[in-house]
Amino acid sequence: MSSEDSERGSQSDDGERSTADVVSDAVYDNRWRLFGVVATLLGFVFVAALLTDVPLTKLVDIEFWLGLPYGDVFTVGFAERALQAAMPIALAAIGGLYAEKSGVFNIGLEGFMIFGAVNAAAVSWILAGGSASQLDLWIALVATVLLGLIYTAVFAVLTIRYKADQIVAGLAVWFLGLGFGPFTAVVMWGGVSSPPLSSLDTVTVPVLAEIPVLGRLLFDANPLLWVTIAIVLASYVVLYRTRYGYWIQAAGENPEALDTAGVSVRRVRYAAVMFSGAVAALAGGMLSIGIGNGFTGTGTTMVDGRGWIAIVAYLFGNYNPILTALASLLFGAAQMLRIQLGTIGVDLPSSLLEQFPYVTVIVVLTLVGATRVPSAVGESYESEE
Amino acid sequence: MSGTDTDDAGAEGSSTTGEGSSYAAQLSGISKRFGDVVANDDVNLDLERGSVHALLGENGSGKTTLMNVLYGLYEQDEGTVRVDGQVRDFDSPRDAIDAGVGMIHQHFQLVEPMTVLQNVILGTEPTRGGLVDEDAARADVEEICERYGFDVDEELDTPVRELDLGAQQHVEIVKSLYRGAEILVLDEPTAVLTPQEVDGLFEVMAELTASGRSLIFITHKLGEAMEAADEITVLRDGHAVGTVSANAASREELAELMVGREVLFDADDRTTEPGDPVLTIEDLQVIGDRGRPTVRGVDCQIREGEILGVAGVEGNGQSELAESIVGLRSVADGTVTYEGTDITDASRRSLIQDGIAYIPEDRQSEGLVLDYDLERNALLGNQTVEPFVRRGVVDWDAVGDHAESIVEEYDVEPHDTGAMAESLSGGNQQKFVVGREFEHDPRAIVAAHPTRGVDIGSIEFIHDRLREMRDEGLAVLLVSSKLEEIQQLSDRIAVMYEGEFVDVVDPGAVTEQDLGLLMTGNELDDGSEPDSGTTHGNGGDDQ
Amino acid sequence: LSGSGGGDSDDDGDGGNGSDGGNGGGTTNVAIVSSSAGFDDQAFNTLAVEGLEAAAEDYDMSIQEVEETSPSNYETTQADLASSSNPNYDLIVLVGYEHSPGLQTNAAEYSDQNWMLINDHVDQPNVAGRIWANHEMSYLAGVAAGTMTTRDFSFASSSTQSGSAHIGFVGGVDGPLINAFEDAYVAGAEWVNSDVEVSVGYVGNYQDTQTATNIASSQYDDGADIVYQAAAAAGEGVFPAAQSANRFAIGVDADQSVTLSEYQDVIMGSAVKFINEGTRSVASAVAEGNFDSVAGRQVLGLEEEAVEFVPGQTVGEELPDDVASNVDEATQAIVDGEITVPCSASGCN
Amino acid sequence: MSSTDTTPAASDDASGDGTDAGGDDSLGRRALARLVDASIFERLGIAVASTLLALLIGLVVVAAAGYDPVLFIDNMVYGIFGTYSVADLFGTNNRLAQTLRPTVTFIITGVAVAIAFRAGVFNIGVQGQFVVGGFAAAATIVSIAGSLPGGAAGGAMVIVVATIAAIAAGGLYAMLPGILKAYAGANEIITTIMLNFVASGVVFWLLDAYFRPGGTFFVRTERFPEHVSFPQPIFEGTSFSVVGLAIALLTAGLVFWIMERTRFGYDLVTSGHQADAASYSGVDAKRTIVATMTFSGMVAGLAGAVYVIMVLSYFSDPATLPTFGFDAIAVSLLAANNPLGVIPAGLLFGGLESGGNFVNQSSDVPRQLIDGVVGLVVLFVAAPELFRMAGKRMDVGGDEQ
Ligand SMILES: Nc1ncnc2c1ncn2[C@@H]1O[C@H](COP(=O)(O)OP(=O)(O)OP(=O)(O)O)[C@@H](O)[C@H]1O
Ligand SMILES: Nc1ncnc2c1ncn2[C@@H]1O[C@H](COP(=O)(O)OP(=O)(O)OP(=O)(O)O)[C@@H](O)[C@H]1O
Ligand SMILES: [Mg+2]
Ligand SMILES: [Mg+2]
Repeated sequence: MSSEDSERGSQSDDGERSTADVVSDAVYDNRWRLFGVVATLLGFVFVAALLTDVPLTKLVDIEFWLGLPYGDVFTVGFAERALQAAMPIALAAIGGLYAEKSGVFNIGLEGFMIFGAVNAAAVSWILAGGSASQLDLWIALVATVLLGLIYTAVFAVLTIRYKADQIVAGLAVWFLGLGFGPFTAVVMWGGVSSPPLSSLDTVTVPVLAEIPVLGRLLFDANPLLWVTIAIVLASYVVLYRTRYGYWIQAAGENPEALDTAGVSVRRVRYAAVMFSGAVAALAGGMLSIGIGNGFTGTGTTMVDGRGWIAIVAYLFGNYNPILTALASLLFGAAQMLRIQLGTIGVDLPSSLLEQFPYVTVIVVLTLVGATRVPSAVGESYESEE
Repeated sequence: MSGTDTDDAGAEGSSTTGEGSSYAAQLSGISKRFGDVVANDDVNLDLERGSVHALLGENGSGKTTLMNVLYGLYEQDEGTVRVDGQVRDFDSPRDAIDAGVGMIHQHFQLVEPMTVLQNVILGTEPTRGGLVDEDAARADVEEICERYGFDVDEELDTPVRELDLGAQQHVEIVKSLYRGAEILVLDEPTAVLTPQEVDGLFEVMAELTASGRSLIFITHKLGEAMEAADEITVLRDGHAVGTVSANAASREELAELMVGREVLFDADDRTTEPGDPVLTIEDLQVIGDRGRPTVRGVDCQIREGEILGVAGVEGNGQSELAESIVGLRSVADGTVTYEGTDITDASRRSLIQDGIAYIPEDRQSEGLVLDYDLERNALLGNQTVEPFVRRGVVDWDAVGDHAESIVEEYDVEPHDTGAMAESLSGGNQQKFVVGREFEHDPRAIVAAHPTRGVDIGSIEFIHDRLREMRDEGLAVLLVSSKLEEIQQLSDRIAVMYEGEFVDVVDPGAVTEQDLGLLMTGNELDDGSEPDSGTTHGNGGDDQ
Repeated sequence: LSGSGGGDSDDDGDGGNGSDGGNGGGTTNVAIVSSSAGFDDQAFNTLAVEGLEAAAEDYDMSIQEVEETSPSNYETTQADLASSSNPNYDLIVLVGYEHSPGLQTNAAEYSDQNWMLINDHVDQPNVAGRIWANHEMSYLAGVAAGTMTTRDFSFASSSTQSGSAHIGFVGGVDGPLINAFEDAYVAGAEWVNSDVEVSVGYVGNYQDTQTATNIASSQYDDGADIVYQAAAAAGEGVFPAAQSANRFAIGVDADQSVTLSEYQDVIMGSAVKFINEGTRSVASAVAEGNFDSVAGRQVLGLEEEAVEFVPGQTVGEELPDDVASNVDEATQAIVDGEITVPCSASGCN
Repeated sequence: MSSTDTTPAASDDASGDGTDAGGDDSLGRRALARLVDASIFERLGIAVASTLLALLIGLVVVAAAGYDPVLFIDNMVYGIFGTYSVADLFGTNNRLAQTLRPTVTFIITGVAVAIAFRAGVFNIGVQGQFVVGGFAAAATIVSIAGSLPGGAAGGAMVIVVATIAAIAAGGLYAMLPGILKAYAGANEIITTIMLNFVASGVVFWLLDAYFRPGGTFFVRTERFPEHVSFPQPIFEGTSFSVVGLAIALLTAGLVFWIMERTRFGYDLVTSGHQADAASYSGVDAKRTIVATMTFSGMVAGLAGAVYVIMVLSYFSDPATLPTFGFDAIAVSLLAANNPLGVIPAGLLFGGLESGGNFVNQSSDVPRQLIDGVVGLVVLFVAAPELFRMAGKRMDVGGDEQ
């Protein structure tokens, strides 16, 4: 089973292989996922057309497909935006991945992201009102991460120390986020949304930025892109190459084995869960002051389900940080593709097109098969007397 | 730190501190109670350095508890634990490990998706520049395997879940050695092993003692105790009822000590002659879990009133054969006929109704729902059987009575149908499963390892029942890795190797050695062991 | 204490008479229930509250804001407020058509209660329905955009290219309400410039500012000079996109070059509707004791000067005159019925 | 685990390994095991304690934010019971109805979740199935109500048909992820979450394209005719009907009976505990997964029908519906996935909902603060141990043994 293989491969390989190899392998192992994505896209346009009045003859007509202005669709800007859309999802997903690998299902990612978003906005506002300097913003982001740690510490104590049901507690965090997130805004700004706030400037690396496409994508980008990439790679290395990574996996698969090996399962889980909260908070802060311009607290808030997508992303990425990042990118790209189509005038009802990423996931999972959840997830662990 | 370092450190440790006594460990006057259950009562055990000390006893006699005390898992109520002559009070396994005590539990402590190497070094990973230094670790582990002749060094990068139980057990031992264990406790290590694997284990044990390590070896099996141990301590109801030296002891004597009464090892005294075929299997082919054909063209007949024993090294298709007959595994090719009707693709449920009983090889994950009480477990497999279920509705009173009768007739401890299956000892769990299946009043029985991990008293009992059933004219297919058992019970023995019946022999006409040869395919191609990599463990027992 | 009254709520209905009787002084109690977007949508909810607050400055008026974002609760929320006797509300303002199914029952059920319904109407004597002509103001936004996209205009760091006639539209939910904005906007642009290209994108909700930014960026990338947003709170995301693309945007509902002054440099203008004026007048009437004078359905459009296109605070000054002239011309033509704007105040076909 | 980690399907609906099930179904099992050993009374106590603690913390926040905590409590209590004296609990006030109205939906959706979790199938898609069911009911009503006779009889007929349609729709919509899990090994946690989004989007589109009445922008169906509604012997004019409550209680009771007393129930629950033991006993694992999901979805669909008929009387943009399907997970787990336990649990959530609404209507405390306090209640309810701290350490079923 390809997904299994990829995971196993990356665990057992001998350290000689570069990340590039890992990624290419990952891509190969997951060729079915990729195939599924493409297949779904086509099938989707088809169905959407069926449901609307676009003549099907047009869709079966090769000319039509060849005729599409792909150049206008797959622009550098498209890639840029896809990356940006993927960043917060990837970060939160990495966090969730760590928590779950260690045996704690953090279904509260969405909530932690909301808190992160509002806290980042609040801190930067306290620091400098609407016109925060770049430094202020970075300070705010750091503060957000710290606050995230505190919030998840509570969650961790409840789920680990007091054996709170992880799913209910996670849902509770979501409710708390939806409630206290906007409420914080009300206290700060008198409304559930913040006024416009400044966000991080894109940083241009002199020479490298000249590289044709990659240059603009990677070296003329929001610095948080680099942070995200760094975190993704680091979390991959930590998980599969360091003892802490081993412990995290053991804690999630067979805590007893870890315990009899003399490592405190609880400590490992605390660390993993708090990490998940910290990065989720960062992901939220990214939305409100990193790449976005302030917090919006109406409805489901500006986070708007990204935390849920993150969970799907890491399950989809089979708990492999790199695959997870790619899965997040898939979501970002899918969403941006819908937008591009609209921009160039392909007029399909977007209430249907919006479903594309979700349906993709379902189809791909059906093609790829199981995602193996760590055995001990959801199970609180108590070492014998 | 690396395996060898600890080895040396450990060795020194014992030589310096060890001068204190010739005993590696001494348990004196240990008592341990669980509520009103007295698991250990004033037990003494002295472990000679560099020797194997067998701990013999029936289920629930207190063996595991005693060892859990030594390993720091339980705190004794009374008594003292000495290691290397010094009184120790372990609060956790970690302390015990640091003091050089290692324990291989009945249920292995392995992280299935992680590789062998990662499992061995878990918790004591050597690191270079923050990263785990797998190469250094690999070297050390390979050296250990080298020294004691473990074969897992080929498998270091294989996820543990892909190893069979024998190999997993080796991983556990290597793990303890890597952590520098001087004293090794093995809790019923042979319960899940094939004869060949058992021999291998005994060789390893010899190596270990030769290198100055001291072993405690828990078992139900007299033969093993006498073969592998220097001294044997027998526990009964939490008391140490005697310690004898292995070569001085006799089977009968030990058995009597264990059970507290005389045990007769009767040969088979069959009365009836086999009748018409009940199960007919033709060119049966089955695909295993790893997508490879594991049963490759088996032909045989099981007749009324006969027990057909299937001998073989585990992983040669016996499990798949049994499962496909009882309808738990789909048949790739060939046919199974039951009393004239083709049941090749029949569902388990319909076969239950047709009266084909199945004693699964894994009581813990299949035979019982561990967090149901015995009453609810009594319905397992009876969901379509009147009077327990009528028109889809369960009659719990009927089920309850049924449970009562099983517990009574098969002497399941505790005599309480309200007890959780989980809290029963494996032996009693097995008795309950056997009872439930036999009470189906079946016409054919497929029994897989019906006495695995069960104590002598229960074994005797289960064997008798099987014979009764046979004499009542049932057809019995018996799969077991205990050759002794196969020979005692079978009317014919089919030897299975790499998915085929290489021979069908008369139990009277062959010795265990002959069987052992056949089982390892010796007549086909000389001496080549079946590749253990392709075999996979029957899980559950290690859960 | 709230409890005291609840017990005998049934006969409080006539307490609603307060609207007639209570005028002679005493406090006028007004409750306002939000739409599912909530009060801080920077759109009609916000404006409706503003209007009431304005009225509260002229009269002795107390305002109870009830934010209820799940329409399934509206029917009971309405009933609870109508039957409340502490206070006994003289007017209940309901923001958004999501309230109409519930009000169909409650207006009859609580016939003495005065209701104001925004963006829809229920045909009962005790209901004042006010519907703003989103399509008309959007048409004007289209006219302005259509005019500017073929000009070489620059302000601060932003500019438009005369070469291309290309504009954009960012909507909230791809449903009939916003479709009306879109259709009218497109029509307005085409009225000026028949071969103008319009890129269209929908956020899918009214709060995901990030997606709004991405849509706008995509459209600017594709060559759009000006993007008009009709996505309530999410729409704010369009303006930073305009800033980083050095293009322009058009605000909606309120003059967003004022409410979001941070973006003044890119907000060319806004399509505004004076919902605040609507709620103010109705609330005042109630305070005066003559609700009847304001009851009934009113469509408020260009003719009533209830909607218009206002140039941005700073960019506005610099805009070439033909923007203003085209807008005025179109306005006149619409009022005179020479132009028929696609869609109506109550739907498209 | 011979069955667990080797084949995709198996490794997904794992738990082959007896006591310590791998695979995501262990989530369901652990979730169940978590609260399972708390007695009914203890759990009630826990619920009360956590509610009080949450309210306490909520009050601190309320006070800190400068609102009147006393009034808050006062409103909350009044909002839930509509009175301060048990005497006129059933008096003319309709607050109690406001409490029971959401309770009905919480109970039915909670039961839907309980079914799946009991069988170790992790159905996070109850919200989507609820939406689909509600839509099916509404669509049926608006399409056939006209062509059938009016009056109570006609109304009843329409309601029955619509309810059947909803149950079927919900069941089918849940069957899909069931099939994908059973036969393709697709993780149902993911597929059901995805299908929630899809349901919302597609139903919105259908409403807009085929059901929206002319002359309104509001994406919704026509309002149902008067006669298509539950009779209201008491609490009239409150969009709560005792009939709805009766349906909820009957559903809970029936499902309980099915689980405890029928073969189907035994097979289902056994699969949840130990899939291998189930198949050993002749249960077809794959079919049971599909059956479970379908059963769960049917109940969710029923919830949708009861909701639109009793509460809404029309159907509109699913995105604006309350998140009953998610709250239901909390409700069910709070009740240890016991269909009967779901009743008090649903009542608790109903009370919080109604109390919150009242506070929102009658004070200037921001809605979001109230939602937050509700979140706190759920959080503490999730952690019974917190309230068992008085020394007593109990070994919970889900733990290592
Ligand atoms: N954790 C426990 N809780 C309660 N009672 C226990 C526990 N462990 C052991 N006991 C009791 O102590 C007695 C001895 O148990 P123990 O596990 O030592 O038996 P054993 O010799 O290992 O049996 P077996 O041969 O089946 O392993 C049993 O009768 C059992 O009832
Ligand atoms: N959690 C528990 N609670 C109560 N008793 C227990 C518990 N765990 C084990 N025991 C008791 O410990 C005794 C031995 O348990 P154990 O699991 O070691 O049996 P076993 O070794 O599997 O039996 P066998 O040797 O036949 O396989 C049993 O009698 C059982 O009653
Ligand atoms: Mg044992
Ligand atoms: Mg034991």
